[in-house]
Amino acid sequence: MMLPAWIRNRWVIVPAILAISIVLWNSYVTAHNGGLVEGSVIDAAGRPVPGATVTLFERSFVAYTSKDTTKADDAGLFRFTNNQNHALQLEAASPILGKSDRHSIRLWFRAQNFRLVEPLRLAGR
Amino acid sequence: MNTRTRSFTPWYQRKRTRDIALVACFLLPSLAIFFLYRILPLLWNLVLSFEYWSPLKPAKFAGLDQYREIFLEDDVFWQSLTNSLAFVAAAPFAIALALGIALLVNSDLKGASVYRAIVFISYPLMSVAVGIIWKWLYDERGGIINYALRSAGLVTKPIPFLQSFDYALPSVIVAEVWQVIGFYMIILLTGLQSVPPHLYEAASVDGVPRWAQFWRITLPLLRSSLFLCAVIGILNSFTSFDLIYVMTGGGPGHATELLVTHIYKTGFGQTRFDYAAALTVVQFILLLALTWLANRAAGGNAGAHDTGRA
Amino acid sequence: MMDRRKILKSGAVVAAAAALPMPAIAQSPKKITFLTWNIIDTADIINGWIARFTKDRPGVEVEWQDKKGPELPTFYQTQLAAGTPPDIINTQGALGLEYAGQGALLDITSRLKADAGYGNGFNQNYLGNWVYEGANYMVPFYLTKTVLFWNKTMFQKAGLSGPPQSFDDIIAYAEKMKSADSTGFLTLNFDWLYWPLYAMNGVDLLSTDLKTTAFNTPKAIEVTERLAKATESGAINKISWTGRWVEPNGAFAAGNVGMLHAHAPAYFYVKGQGKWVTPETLGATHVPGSFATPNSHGLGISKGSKNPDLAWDFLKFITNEAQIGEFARLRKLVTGNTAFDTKHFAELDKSDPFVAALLRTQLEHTDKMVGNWRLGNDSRVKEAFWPELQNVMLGRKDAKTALADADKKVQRELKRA
Amino acid sequence: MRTKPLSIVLRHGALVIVCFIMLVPFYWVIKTSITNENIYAYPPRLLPEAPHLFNYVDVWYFIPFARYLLNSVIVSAIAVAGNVVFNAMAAYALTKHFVGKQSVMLLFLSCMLVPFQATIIPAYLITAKLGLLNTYLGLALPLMSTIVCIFIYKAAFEAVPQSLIDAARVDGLKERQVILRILMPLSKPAVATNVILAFIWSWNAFLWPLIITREPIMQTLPLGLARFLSYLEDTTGALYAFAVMVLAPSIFVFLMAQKEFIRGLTSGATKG
Repeated sequence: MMLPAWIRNRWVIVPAILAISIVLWNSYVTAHNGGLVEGSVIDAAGRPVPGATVTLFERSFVAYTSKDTTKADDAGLFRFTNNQNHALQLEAASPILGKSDRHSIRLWFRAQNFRLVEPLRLAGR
Repeated sequence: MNTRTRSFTPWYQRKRTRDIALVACFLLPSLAIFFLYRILPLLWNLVLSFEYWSPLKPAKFAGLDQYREIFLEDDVFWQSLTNSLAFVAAAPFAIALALGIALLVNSDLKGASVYRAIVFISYPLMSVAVGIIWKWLYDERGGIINYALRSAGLVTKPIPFLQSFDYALPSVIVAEVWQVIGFYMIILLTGLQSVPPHLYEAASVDGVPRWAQFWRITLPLLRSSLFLCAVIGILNSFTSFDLIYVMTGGGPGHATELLVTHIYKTGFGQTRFDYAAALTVVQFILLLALTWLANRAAGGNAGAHDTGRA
Repeated sequence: MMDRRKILKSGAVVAAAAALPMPAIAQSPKKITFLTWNIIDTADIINGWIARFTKDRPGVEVEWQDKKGPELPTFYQTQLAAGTPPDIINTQGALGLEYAGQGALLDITSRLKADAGYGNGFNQNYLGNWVYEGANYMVPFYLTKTVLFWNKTMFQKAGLSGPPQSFDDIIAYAEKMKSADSTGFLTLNFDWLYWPLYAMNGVDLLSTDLKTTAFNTPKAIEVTERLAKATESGAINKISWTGRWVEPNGAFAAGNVGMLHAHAPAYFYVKGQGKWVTPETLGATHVPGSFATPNSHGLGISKGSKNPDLAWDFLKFITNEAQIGEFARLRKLVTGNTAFDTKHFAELDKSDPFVAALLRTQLEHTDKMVGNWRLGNDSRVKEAFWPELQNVMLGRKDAKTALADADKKVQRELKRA
Repeated sequence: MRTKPLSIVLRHGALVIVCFIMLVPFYWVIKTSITNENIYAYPPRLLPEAPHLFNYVDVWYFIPFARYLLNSVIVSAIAVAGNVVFNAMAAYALTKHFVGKQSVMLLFLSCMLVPFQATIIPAYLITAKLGLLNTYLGLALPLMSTIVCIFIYKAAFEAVPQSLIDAARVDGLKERQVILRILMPLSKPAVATNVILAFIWSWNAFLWPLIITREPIMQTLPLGLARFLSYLEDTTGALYAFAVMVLAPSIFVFLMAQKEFIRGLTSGATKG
């Protein structure tokens, strides 16, 4: 079916595309901004480290300030549920195995649900 | 002008008064805006330039003292004047370059409109952003210009473009020309397209070589476009405040100080509004003279303004 | 060109223009404005202060404005001319004194005397920086003064054991450390930060009564020539005389400059840029003779403020330990509030000993502060002096004529004040 | 004109070089905005290393970008609307003949020469008197009429054949309708030129918004950029990401209305 002429005019098409993409993006954002950050902690040999304390750092303008800490469960998994920022750092530590290096995470929008792919490794430093 | 007959109806019914009333009310909004934001401030500056005044002290009459200080004691004024005139002197080169590009784009090349868009794309940009970009291009360590020069072996140590007394001004002029050249090209392009083609055919039939055609046909007919570019060039050179403010802040020393940045610094940096007002008046008169000169050079008529059907 | 009718018309307009200068915008009785200098990054802290301040003061409203360094004077002057200056203003360096000299700031000497406990809580030398013609105009917000940072690795490589003890040492050490792409010494140059180099040679800009110049002396010419020659030879990095903040600190952070003469905040910039910066590789100490130019931030009240008492109350509230402490801990600053600073340094001794030592230097030898003449037209004197000195340092003028020209110009500025 | 293949190749070559010079700055800014390398490292890498778009996310949250964008759009909309209406009216008046026409034109010309930076204090005082401080109208007012556009319109209106106007007047159209029905539709390119020029100058205004806005939420994009420049001077990609995000709307508007813009200038500036 032939669209009426004014629809094909670029002054209508381009703004329409823009509006649709904005709406789609915002709906995706609202569906995925629970503030969830999950991951796991392993030791140098790859075994999960239950009970390791994991600290979540949040970036204000310049410095990273620590926001929250949690404990890994028996399977070495940990979960934060109140992240409101878009630039984070994760650091795992346990009294015997020492600290892991700070793994920095960049999210696409604030409080985006995020699942850490490769686990935090306690290098015994 | 057409002749006006004398008629005996009361003044308010006469056609001429109704015309004037119509003209007045149509001119009113624009005139009001210019009056409020250009004329009144200019007069405010004029009045202030004859007084000593700072925001909290009452004004005292100062006669020509401010002007005496500008011309006799203020060497930053002379430096910024020469810098501004250097900007103006750069305008003809930019216009010539733009004419070259316009001639290239004007021909029946396939992608002409793409080239035209690319060259023009830099004009609508924010000069604050252009300043940041060019300040970064000129950077000694991370800038691409120094990198290109060094890898081409033209130079051993990086040139501190924006920090050296002799390179700073040319560098800023190049950045300003980079932004404005698209606009000149468009104006000249439209001038070229309004030259009637039959003139070229007649000339080529008579065996007139191409460069002669350009010299005798194209150039004379481009006079009004060239005048418009010249006026815009003069205005730009005196008002490219943002570019200087972001790129060099007038530094090093006063090497890239323009009249307008000097006015801004004395006015707000040193809280001397009376002195800045006097500088403004001097700049206004200078601009008036320059435009009048450009107008004379472009053959008397006000170029793009007064060729109505009168 | 201007025909008769046009001149008549513009004459009428001039009368209108003169009647226009002072429009008054009615400020609601209980509202004050707080104008700060480029600290937008601490927005949540400052909004916290305002919330706490207005919580137990019903009907009071605080409008917070933050402007970038170069734009704050523009905004403040325009507000001043319009008769609606912000009630509290935070300025850097000598700008506060300029506004005091202009009659824009409120004299708070009586308020300080009435509340002696508050006034004496501050470091008196820093408080003295904002005394103009015997009257106090500002209280310290956060304080800095110049120190000498030195690149320990470069010092060891050049066989130098410790920081320079005299001006000759500075020049000699710089000569020793210079090489193809490294330089020995670099200083910041805005707001008289380079002046300790002259002070340690007994040269002062003005006489003690600030009425006449005192820098056109053979000693000053000799010092200027030595600095210019060292810049020529590459011992002193040329950016000292052309850069402002990013260029000099960036150059030192690149790791090939022996010494950096700057005020304490430069450390955080250099640490952010330079991966090599650790307590073992970077030292911070006083310049020879412990002279230093302060570049502190002060808080003052505009004389045109409609609620001076409320403004003074807010001023005391934010410089109180509970509020200023948050700000100082986040940005690791010296507040001049002696009680808080000692506590803050003790905390830092554990978390960041280097910063603790660095911040302590800001409160040592505060009696030897230079480059802080109490001038009402500081920026004009600076505009008259600095370009001439820059010409010498960049080899465009010899020291003798440059200082003579500068002398003439500075005299004129002093006469005009 | 017979065009030899060699001259075509030469012309294309020259134009490619010119376009390369015009596009290098854009490439360089975009490249820096998508990497996190230390911008002071020498030699600078020509190709972006480990590119990522997170700098744009940082910019969106550090400075209230959405709010600044909204402010800029509203101010530009008011300025463009004002421009189109006022300039057309003024230009139409100038096509008429009246006693003071020459001096009015001179007045307009001299207004062009008044440097805006020098008129800040009086302009601020006037806006304060009008009570428009910190308002969108106050931000847009000085930009609501531009002289170049008035003359572009004047030329476009004079290009319309007089017979058409007389015919319309015979049909009993009042002045306003003459403009709306006849003159404006015929000089659509001039309108496009006016829209683009007004948009460019109002979108890029930097000093005026700095003075007139009191609250940070009322600021426009250039102020956000200048603020960013001062605060995080040394950030690697973030500043340049902001610069790219600020440039995009101007380029977008130009590319959208490019055809009309060029035609507007053709019929306008030069013939007049």
